[in-house]
Amino acid sequence: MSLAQNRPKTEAATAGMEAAAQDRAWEPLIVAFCCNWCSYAGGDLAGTSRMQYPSNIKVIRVPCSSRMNPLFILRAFQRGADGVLVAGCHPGDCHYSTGNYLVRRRLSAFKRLIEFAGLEPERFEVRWISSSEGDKFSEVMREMTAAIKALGPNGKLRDGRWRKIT
Amino acid sequence: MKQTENHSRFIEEMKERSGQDPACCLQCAKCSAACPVSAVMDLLPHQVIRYLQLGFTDEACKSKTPWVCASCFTCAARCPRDLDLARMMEGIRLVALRRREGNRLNPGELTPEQLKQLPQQALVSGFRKYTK
Amino acid sequence: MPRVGVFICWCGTNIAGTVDIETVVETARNFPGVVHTADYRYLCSEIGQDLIKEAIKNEKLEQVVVGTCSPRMHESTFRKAVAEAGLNPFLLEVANLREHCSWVHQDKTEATAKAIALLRAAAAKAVLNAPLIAPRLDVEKRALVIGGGIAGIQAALDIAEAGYPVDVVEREPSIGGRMAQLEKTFPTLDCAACILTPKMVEAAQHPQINLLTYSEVEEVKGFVGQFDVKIRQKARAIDATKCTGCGVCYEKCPTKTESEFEMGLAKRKAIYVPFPQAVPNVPVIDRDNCLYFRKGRCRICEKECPPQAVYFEQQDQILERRYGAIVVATGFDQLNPVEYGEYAYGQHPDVLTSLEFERFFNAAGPTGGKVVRLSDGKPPRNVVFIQCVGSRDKARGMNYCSKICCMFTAKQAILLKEKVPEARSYVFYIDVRTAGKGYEEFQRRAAEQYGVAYLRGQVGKVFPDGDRLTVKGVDSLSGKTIEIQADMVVLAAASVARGDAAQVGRVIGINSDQYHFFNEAHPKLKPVETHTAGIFIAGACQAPKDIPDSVAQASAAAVKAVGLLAKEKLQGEACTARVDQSGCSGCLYCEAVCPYGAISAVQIEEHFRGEKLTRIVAEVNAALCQGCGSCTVACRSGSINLQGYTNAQILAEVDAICL
Amino acid sequence: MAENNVDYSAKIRGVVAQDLLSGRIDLLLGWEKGHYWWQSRPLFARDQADLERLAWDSFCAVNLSRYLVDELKENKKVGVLLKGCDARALNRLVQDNMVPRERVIAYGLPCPGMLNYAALLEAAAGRKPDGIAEENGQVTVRGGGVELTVPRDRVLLDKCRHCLYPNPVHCDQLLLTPVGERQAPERFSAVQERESLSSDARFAYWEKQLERCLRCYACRQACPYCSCRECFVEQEQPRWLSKASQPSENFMFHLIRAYHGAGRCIDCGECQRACPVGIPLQELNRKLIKDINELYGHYEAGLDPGQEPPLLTYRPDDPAAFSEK
Amino acid sequence: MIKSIKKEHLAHLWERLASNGPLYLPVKEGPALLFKPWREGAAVDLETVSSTVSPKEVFLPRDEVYMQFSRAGQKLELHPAVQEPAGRLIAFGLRSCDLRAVELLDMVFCRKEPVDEPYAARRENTTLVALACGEPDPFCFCTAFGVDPVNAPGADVQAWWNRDDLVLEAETARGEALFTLAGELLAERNAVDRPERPATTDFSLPLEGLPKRLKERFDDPAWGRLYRSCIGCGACTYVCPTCHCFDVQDFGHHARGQRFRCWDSCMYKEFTVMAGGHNPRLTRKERVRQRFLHKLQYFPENYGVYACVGCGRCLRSCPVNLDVVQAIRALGGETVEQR
Repeated sequence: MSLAQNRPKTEAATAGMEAAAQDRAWEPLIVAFCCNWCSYAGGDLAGTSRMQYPSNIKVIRVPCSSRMNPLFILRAFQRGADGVLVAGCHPGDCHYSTGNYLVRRRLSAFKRLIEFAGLEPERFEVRWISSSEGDKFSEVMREMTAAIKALGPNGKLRDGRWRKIT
Repeated sequence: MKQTENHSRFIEEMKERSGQDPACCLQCAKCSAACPVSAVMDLLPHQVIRYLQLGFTDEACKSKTPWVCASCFTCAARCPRDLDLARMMEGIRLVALRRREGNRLNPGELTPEQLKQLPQQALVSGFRKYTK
Repeated sequence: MPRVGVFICWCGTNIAGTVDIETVVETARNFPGVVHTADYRYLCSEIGQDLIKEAIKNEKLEQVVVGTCSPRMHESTFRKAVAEAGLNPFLLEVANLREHCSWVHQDKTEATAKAIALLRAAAAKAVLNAPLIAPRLDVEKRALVIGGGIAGIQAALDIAEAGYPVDVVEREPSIGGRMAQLEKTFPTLDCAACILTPKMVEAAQHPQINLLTYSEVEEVKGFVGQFDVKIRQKARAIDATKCTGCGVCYEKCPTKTESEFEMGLAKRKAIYVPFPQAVPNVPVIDRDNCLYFRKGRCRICEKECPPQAVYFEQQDQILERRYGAIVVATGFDQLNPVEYGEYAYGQHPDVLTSLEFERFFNAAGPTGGKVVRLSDGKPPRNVVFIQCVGSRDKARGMNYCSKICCMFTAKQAILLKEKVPEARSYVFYIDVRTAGKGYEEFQRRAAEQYGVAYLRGQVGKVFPDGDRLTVKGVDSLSGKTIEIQADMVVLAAASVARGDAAQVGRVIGINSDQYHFFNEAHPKLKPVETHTAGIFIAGACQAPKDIPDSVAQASAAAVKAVGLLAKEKLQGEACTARVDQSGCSGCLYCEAVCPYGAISAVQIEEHFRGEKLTRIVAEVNAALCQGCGSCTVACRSGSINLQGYTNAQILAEVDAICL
Repeated sequence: MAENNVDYSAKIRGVVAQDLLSGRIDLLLGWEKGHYWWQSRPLFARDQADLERLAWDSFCAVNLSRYLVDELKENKKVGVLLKGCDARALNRLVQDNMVPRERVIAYGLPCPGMLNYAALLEAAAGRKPDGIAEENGQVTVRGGGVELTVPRDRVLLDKCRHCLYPNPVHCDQLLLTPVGERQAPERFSAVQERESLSSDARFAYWEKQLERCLRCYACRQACPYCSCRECFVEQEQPRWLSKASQPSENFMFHLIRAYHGAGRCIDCGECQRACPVGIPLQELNRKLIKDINELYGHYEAGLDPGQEPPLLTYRPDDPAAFSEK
Repeated sequence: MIKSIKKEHLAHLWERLASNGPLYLPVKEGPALLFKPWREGAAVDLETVSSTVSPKEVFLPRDEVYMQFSRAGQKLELHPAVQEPAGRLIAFGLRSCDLRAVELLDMVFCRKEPVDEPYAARRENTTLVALACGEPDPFCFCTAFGVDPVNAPGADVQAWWNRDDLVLEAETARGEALFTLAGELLAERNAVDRPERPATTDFSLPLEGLPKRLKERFDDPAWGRLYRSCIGCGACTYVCPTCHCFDVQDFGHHARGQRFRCWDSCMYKEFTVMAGGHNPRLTRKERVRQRFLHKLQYFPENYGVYACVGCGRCLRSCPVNLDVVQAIRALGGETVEQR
């Protein structure tokens, strides 16, 4: 919370803070986009191996990390996500052979851009998680949740109207 | 031969000082095969490591080997597991020195003749090697 | 709003144990479009599926959402069920309530809340689902085997026997590979040639098998069922149709050079066949050494050749062919231990690698089958074998065990005893690994009956000592340092991937591990498949292997290939990209990022102020598209979209999750 | 510009007149004066009389190459006057298949940088300037009977301050003599300044800037890389964002607009010049140029149409802006 | 009633006036001058003649919500929008041209049925303070449209500068209410002559009989020349004080959302796209013509007055210097310009 207080009192930012204020036990919302072949499967493995991780993370399945349009990421932040994760196969292992190589360039550029716009680096992450890395999957989920909890709720890039209608 | 109760603390400390983990050793003994001073050792280098693996730290320290090791790094160069035995021996020495009071070498013990004959460097490295 | 049905699976207690099914169902009832909800103990069961089918009919459902285990588990099951009820199979969405929820969370309220969110997202996506039809693709009924070693030969024979034509591409002038270099094979000690040669001949004569020796694969395009491959057939400078294999040419050839087959221990001619039993038995002119090619004079072979088969002007041929399946069996190399200075390899003629040593036993080998020291031609008395030269060598980034060394060393020690009864063998080892039928017995025989001395320890240094070699080692068990006066030292150098494996992998389109051995699709369940559908791997190109394993894997790969070729049609990808030409500005960035060349430019006509204008737009070949969606991001105007994962659908999921 | 009393407009007119009248081109895209001496507007010249109005001076900021997209629908062959940035803009459009290069005759005009009226007003210190004269790098502002001389750099348009390529590339014909290479300007200074701020400070800064965005899309319409037939902004299915003037929607628009220029933006600054409320849009574009150059090797969009844009290609050993562990 | 206040005391006045409801006045934001609710530290600028964007957004916000909707199962429910009650507004420092523009907007939104409720409400609650112009901007040509730069009919308060004094004259009850609110901050003052009427740029526009001529020239090829330089942005329409087109869109998702209206521009090709994709105004030519004809022909035909007030904002803001003056000159004269 303390972090949230230091934030500029913008309409959007305060929206996030109020939301937090109203609900003492604020829990971050993290949207994770996982490629079907590696990371989503890694998530399945984490499941079959019963590796516990916070329920803050909700996964959306995409065929390949190269399907990740930066617009999806901004949309998530607009709609109140406190963090966004994109996960794909390790470079070289892409099911579509080159997808994640392109992603590395696309999302590196984009990550720096939204950080330039004022978003904290921790709020948008990209990770390579293979289908055999159930442990890494759950570890990343834990790390990210912890990092975002430390940051507090996100108001930046957030659409003030969303809370009003939901 | 039995494990000394604080052997694990000894090994942890040694690992910290040398940055080497005995557990990585395959006991292929290539170090011993390559060691130029193995002849004057009571334990071969790989045996010292073996003792550490088993937690027999007293034996490892009592052994002459860590003290006669010339730190020539042949073992390190040969080791297929990328372990630096010379450092490990250094680690053992350091820990050992800090454990039992008193140095293994103090200036008083040296005769004037020795002091004359021995080159400065030898003295310096000697003290570095055998004293706290 | 389409009519949506939501079905929740308890999965026994797997889901129901941590997720409050009742609450989930209650909430789902109010999702937009939902007209029917149900839950069942095991939705994937016969009864569970009927539950869905009935509802589709009775409630006139247009979209189905199931909250079950991972879609990677049962999506296809439920798609089938939905299809049987008369709906398009792609009007189904799966919410992963087990692997991604109930199994990874304990708190019931949290898990229930998340389950609802995931289900809401699935429902939001579902209402935007559109019926999709997967294209049906042709299968070219021909297989390509890359590599003509024992694995390649076996795979080719099995595929051919199943009735499909096979092309075998071998880089060397003859098939046979590593096995052809071996004298005997463990643990039976039967002669390698005796069991390999018949297979080579069989392959050569098989009506369904077409050997492309002295050839290399240059390009692989296309996809499963339709790989378009470019093969370079290097010019032998011999007209194979005329050549009778009489061998006059290489008898007469004046130029000698080192024989690759003999590991450089013997000479061959500039025009040569690698070894007597070569298949095909057609010589090759090695242009780097042939006088004519180097200096423009000589042509003796041409003059001497009875059938006039020598043909200097012959050029490389590029063969372009389509294949339904590919088996990769490119084999392995033995590490060159020259960087291990302590073993004096390359510094002393009597320090050899095991593959070199193997040739000493061969009657046609450099020494005519006699085991003698290269230095003085005398038979050795003491021979020291050193194991794990390069293998298990973390320091040099080679962490793996080469698997076959323990066995071939035992074999060579035995053979040595048979050839030179007075000879004594010492084996320095770290561990002796002899897992395999009859292997342990074989190794023990070497130690017990043939008196091979096994010393658990490594060699620190080998140095010349007069006309012998002093081997300074250790027996770690006795804790004694040991010095042996050896006449020969044999290094069990590690088995490594071919030097150009990574590059070859790139050409073929399969990836490899950190040691450049090709990766299997799954270490346990897909040992011969690769991540690229329709490409299979066999033999030592996947990892060090002995002959039985290579042959077994080859047959396995062959069966996979045959199974594929036997298909009438292949089911293509249904979730493919599609272009909205009205929005497409024809920048073709999508084409640039498509890994499958599935996107191309087409010219369309449109009317502007009564005039006909033509412009370029992108077009997707649904048969080629594999549905990665990379193009949809390269397209700034969103004019190219991925069916089944449309922009609208993913946004709907995001919104739903953020509610 | 009438520097050293040479009438360059006449010179240019002379050259292009031949092509236009000989029918080599059906249309010439140039500039003519607007209501005031500090205004220029595009000229669409079809005959000699039109050409008479052609005027090349220090206010020809408008990038003409974008007009090619539409004009080539109605004309077989079009001639166009191009400054350094405009020439790279043409390459951009050619690379994106928006303009068939073979139907364009590009006349290059080495450009000393265009002037900014607002800056001139300041230079005139309160008086209304009624004209300027230029001589070797100096601008003399006449106003209210007084004359004030300032260095040219001080009164340049923002977009011209950091121009790296004042001389047009890949032109069919270079009119006038090339201007001297300008010493490497620190075009990323503003970006670096921003980078040095805290996340919150940066966000506050951009929120303040983007708050006044009217969503008039002048930036987009003026931009040579915004060449889409249909912009994501207006798409109905899906609705990426609405016209609502909400802070988050403005962020969405400007971040994505900039991102769509990643590896494509030629840094001509037309977006910023066109913006009626003066949002520093070039900062966003330059941030991307800077990062992509740092991460994936130097690339200057529009210089060489043959070169693959950095986001359409990759190297297996590329670095990443996120942890790859 | 006439009062005045010293320039240096204005800050106090702003604070006072902003105490019971938003006080809109021209504030410097970067290089732009915008009408914004006054906030502590706002850079108020009463010198610059015309704001970058017109003050129309005081009454016609860039977006406002109409209603909300929600969906459960197959049924859709509509709810009235939660409207924040339109409190008292003060719009301070509008120029005569802006005032004329407000009058034009009134004609459209609330002078005749159907009345636009949200607009009418804001208008009803707003006190308008007009500020006489001193030195006009080179772009100003309001006089051409009969606007008096120093006298703004329809204002509740007319203000003008008298050296360092800002003089205010209440014209209406609302105006006097404002004086009461300002209280002691405003000093009593005897009548002071209004300032001289400055001469704005005279583009000598042929406004006499213009609508009729334009009507005849709807298909004149001159349009085909005029539009070409337009790049199709909406800058002119958004800075314009009389442009008032809006679009109706939805925000939210399929389960819940709101319907709102927001500024739109006839310069956008999407403006007239119909379901099914047909677009009656196919190219920029039709759109440019529409905009100018709306101001110079259709509006006069419907309301008997030009929908251009000569504020010059489009002259300033158009990235390619295409503006209404150019249009009038090209097509409005006795004869059509041949170039």
